[in-house]
Amino acid sequence: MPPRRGADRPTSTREKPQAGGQPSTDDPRIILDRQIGADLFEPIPPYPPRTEREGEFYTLADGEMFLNVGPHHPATHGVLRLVVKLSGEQIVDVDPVLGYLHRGVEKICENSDYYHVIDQVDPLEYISSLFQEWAAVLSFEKLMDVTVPRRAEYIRVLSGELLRIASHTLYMGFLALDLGGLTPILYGFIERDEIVEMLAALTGARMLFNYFRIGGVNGDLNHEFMSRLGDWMSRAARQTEASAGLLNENEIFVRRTRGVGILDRATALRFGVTGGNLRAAGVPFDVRRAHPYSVYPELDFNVPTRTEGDSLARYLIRVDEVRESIKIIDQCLHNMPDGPVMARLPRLLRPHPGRAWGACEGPRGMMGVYSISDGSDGPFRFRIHDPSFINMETVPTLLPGNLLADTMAIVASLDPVMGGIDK
Amino acid sequence: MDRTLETRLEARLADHLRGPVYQRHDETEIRIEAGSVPEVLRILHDAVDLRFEILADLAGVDTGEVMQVVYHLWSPLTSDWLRIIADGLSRDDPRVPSATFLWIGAEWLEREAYDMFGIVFEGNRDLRRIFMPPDYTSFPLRKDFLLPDDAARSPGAGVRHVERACAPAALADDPTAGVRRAPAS
Amino acid sequence: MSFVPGLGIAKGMALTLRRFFEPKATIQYPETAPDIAVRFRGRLQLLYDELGNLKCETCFQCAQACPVECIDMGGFDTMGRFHVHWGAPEQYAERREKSALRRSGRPVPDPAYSHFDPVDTAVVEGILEKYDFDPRQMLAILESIQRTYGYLPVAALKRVSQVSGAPYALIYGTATYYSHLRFEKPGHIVAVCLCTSCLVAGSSRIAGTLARELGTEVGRGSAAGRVDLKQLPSHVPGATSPLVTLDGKPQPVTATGVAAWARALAGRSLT
Amino acid sequence: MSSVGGFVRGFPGQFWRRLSLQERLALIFAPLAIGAGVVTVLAIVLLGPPFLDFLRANLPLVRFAVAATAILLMTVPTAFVIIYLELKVIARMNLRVGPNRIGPWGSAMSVVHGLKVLSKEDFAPTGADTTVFTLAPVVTYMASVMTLLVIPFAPGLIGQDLNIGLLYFFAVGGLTVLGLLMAGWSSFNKYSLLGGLRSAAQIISYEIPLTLSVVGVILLAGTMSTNRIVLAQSGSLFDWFVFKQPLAALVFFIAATAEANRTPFDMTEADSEIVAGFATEYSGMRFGFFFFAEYVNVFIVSALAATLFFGGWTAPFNWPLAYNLNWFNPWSLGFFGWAAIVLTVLVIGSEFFAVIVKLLGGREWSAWDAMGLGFLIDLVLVVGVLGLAGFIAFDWVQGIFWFLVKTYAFVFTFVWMRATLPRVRVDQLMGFAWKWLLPASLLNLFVTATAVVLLNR
Repeated sequence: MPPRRGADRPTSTREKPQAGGQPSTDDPRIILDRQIGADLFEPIPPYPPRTEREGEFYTLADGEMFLNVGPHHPATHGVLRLVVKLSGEQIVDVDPVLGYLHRGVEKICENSDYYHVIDQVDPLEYISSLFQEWAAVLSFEKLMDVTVPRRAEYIRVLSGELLRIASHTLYMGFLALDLGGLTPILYGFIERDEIVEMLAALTGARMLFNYFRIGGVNGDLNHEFMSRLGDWMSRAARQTEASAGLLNENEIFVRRTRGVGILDRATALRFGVTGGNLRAAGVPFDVRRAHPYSVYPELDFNVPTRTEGDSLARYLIRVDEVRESIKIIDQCLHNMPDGPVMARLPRLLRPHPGRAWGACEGPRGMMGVYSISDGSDGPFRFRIHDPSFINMETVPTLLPGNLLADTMAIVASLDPVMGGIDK
Repeated sequence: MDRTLETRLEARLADHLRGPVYQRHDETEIRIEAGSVPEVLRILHDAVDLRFEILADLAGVDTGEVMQVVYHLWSPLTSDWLRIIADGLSRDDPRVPSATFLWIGAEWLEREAYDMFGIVFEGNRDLRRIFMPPDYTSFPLRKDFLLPDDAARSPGAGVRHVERACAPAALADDPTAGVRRAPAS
Repeated sequence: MSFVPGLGIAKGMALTLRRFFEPKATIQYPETAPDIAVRFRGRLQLLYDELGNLKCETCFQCAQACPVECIDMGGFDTMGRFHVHWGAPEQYAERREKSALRRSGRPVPDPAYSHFDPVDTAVVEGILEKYDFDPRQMLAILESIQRTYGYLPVAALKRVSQVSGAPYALIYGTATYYSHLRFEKPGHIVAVCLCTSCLVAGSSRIAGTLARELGTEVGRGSAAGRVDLKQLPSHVPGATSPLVTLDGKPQPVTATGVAAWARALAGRSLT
Repeated sequence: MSSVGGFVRGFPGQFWRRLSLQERLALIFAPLAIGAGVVTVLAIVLLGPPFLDFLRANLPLVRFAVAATAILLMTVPTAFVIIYLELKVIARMNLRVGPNRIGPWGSAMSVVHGLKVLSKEDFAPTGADTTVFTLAPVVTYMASVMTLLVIPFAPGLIGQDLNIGLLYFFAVGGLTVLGLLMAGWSSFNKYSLLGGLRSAAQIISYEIPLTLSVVGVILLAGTMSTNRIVLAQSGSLFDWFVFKQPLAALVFFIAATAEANRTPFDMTEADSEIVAGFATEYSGMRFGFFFFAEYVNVFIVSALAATLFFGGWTAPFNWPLAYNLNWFNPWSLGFFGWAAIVLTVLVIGSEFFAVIVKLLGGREWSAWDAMGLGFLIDLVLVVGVLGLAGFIAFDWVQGIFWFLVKTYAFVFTFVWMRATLPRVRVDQLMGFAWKWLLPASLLNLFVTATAVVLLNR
């Protein structure tokens, strides 16, 4: 057990005012009653600070107050809890508290075999499940030296880009919702629902598709999917433009997001932020191009980048990416090769001991999986790198100096998904 | 697979490498001592012919015998992922220099590794549990992690955050401290 | 953001006003059923054939594929035998014993062999050793196991599954596919002598009747696996033809009475 | 309890325990009812005539009391209508269907909302200042209802025609913020506190451009009485002040949006920032009061906008045909005559339409359904005919019609904005008020004053 830091710091702000005369008790309920009116409504943890950072955060200067945003707040995505230190409506400091959704997926995956891992990782970023599967499958295929049929790769790209569009439309909606606009979220959900129904026709599930397999995909394209896809593609571009047009030029929206929560290039790189948030800061890092992993080298699309790095840039990057994804889907449909969709694999997968890192570009950034095999039928170590985790890490840097009203605007513009952050 | 990367790495990090540079698929892997992590990362980040700018991942690993810390880096100059394995940490008191001096983003990744493996990253300014409750006494992703016993041992079993008024430091000594008892009537 | 102030807002208002009159996306569920994709696997159910029989063949594939191992099933397989698949804990214990031990040092409970007739599974290890734990040679493995025990003890199959790592469903499927593999100890051994004198006395017809009545062939176990029909290697000296032995004892069976005798035998052995 | 127990244990208890519940209730309440009845009769007999004299003596008071009661009662259905409108319109703009289960086209939805709010548990959080906490919604609600007193619904149909009507309006309307502030302060919650303070800052800074934008109208009309302002705009469409004071109308509309805490200025209950603002800790009917007050505010603001800039109850054009029903004395028929007429019209009409429905609908219409629908159609038709007649005959019916049309056009605009626009940030809100609205209203005031002076000379 490593020694805990700062355990010996004085607990200055944490003295419970004991009502005079009453015997001291360790019954939490009685303690609770005595705290009422004192600091029960302060989110100060009832133990000495574990680190210097925690200590200085939980000590109030005069004129400052704590505000618990979440875990049950109308605008937190999932169960995120932000302890915000305010002076007036100005944010002084933020301490995100994670772990309300921690399921220990990595441990579960280490105790199941390679087939089962694929749908154990599905609920991580439940908005875009295919990408976790993709990362896991990539790393497993590297472990087992499996080559995937081209048709399977194309189907993966097709479904993946569809899901990327679904995720981005939802992102726009949620951003608008956190800025107080009621309508875009519903347009986003309507569009997402079309895509999700489509994918249900392909994969058999609406949300947690357990579709990718080691060495291919589970099931070929079918007529229902293709007809729905064609029907959607005929109006996808127009629909997206319309939904985006509700916000793109809206003065209020632009004023709310322009110049707010600026994540500049250097900081983004030092944080290791990936995905749209990094591209909004001007770094053209997109795993699909920077480190091609599927048939992406054969496809023609460009990586939109912006230089402002504020919430508006992050939003507009998503809008551009939707357009690019529509282009990619079009190309996939046009040069979709024939052939099998699964490589021939033994029934029992037992790769040789080794290590492999597979990474793919999810809607929120680089989704990576590092798996170690010890020659048994399941991964010995299964490490999931989730982009939302790093995006959330930038929040304590972005928020201070802004107003409380900007909290959710900035957090939403970073597009976190707590299911992925808390693993 | 990028052969030139191998030569470049050997040229730059000759005296830090433990064992040869290992390459497979599009991954290049080097093993180093835990102590030499800062220099190696600094060189990889700054050297003009390496420029590994993006920290893709930082993972702790418990092989059963030793602990490892695994860094994945990306550079615009090569088509390979670079994997750095800081090997040979003792399982009793695993300690590694922190990578936060290069990548602030490593802070939470290291917090997670500490939370899951108990690896102490020296120099991380905010090394506390990130997923598990603050009074949690053991490290879930270790291979000797025993779930049922642990649940029994954890003083926070079923007790809410507000209701507990004792420091994790105290818990380490007396695991039963802070367990909710019947109200003294 | 347009340069004319308020233009963007006006555009947005125009859009919403247009949407005000557009057809709505809501699906009024109970009135209009949503069109659910054909491949949609949101609902798990057991299928029945047109005669109302359960189509499930107890192949355990579903229990094997279930990621959270929540399926705990039992049922009659194609050969009319009842089998039970023990649920998640045994799954972990049996299939993952070694790996679980290696991974977490968790004390793994004893494999649930108490469910079966206790057999010494050390032999199984030897056999697997011989086939170097390769699930692809499952048929040969199973045959040698049956040669050892005279049948396939389920305990042995579980052992095979756990040691070789092959899913139990795979082993079980192989074992049920080949009709010369059986899961039960043979109850009685009926032997027919086919020597010349017995043939003259019509033992071939007797053998045919026995096979028909017992639902098997000469040299096979019966369907229920309880009676084995064999050919006597040689005529027992001093026995009358046609010679039929039950567990080695000659039986007074004639070509006419054999059918009744066999039925009686089947009935008796069924009890 | 002890006394009752003693009573039950005593001798009468024997007799009491033999009774059933209804009998006990009857035994308790029958005497009370009888007593109350006797007292009432006595009161009427003894005090009736002098009371009537008293009423006759000061009619204005009576008229005021009646008007106040009517307005107070009017607010609830108004709120219901606007809530339903909001639900339905926003839903349709979101490509949803909206409430469609309860009542025809879900029109009973808001009523059910009200009942739900009524039936909910109503608690105060630990540490709240209960008195203030309870008073706050009442203050808000009363403040917004009192402003209705000076809204002219139709010629002669106004709560009280004060000659300082507008001044009264803004003075009383300003009280709303007091309630919000009380709520934010008393409910021991940081979100509520932020919401209350925000509302205070917002309403104080928007009162000024609001009032200044109205001053132009006052100058033109030469009076502060809302009724006379409406009269000053009577005539045709182009006498409306919106054409003489376009800038003032714009400023007024924006400021009024903020005054009513409507999107995009709904800082006070910005749900994505401060959970529900001042109403975070409220539940049950206390929350219901706030909820109603918000929608009553929407109605009031729309009504005032219609009154000041869109000619209130005056028709946009001169209504050509008009005949008076003065020859018709409703009392001449007497009660039974009226009853006979109503019955014949309703019964015969319903039967007639029921037959038609049955004939057209065929099998699937049972007799009862057909009669029900027939009755509905007949009712609608009768009401329509009467309304049309009244519209043509009585100018106050006309007035109400035009007034409601204009007001609800504004209400629709508010709802429409809520369905479209995101929320502005609080500092941008303030900046907008002080940097843009205030100078604009001052400019407007200056120009108007100059014009009035020049023209009058």
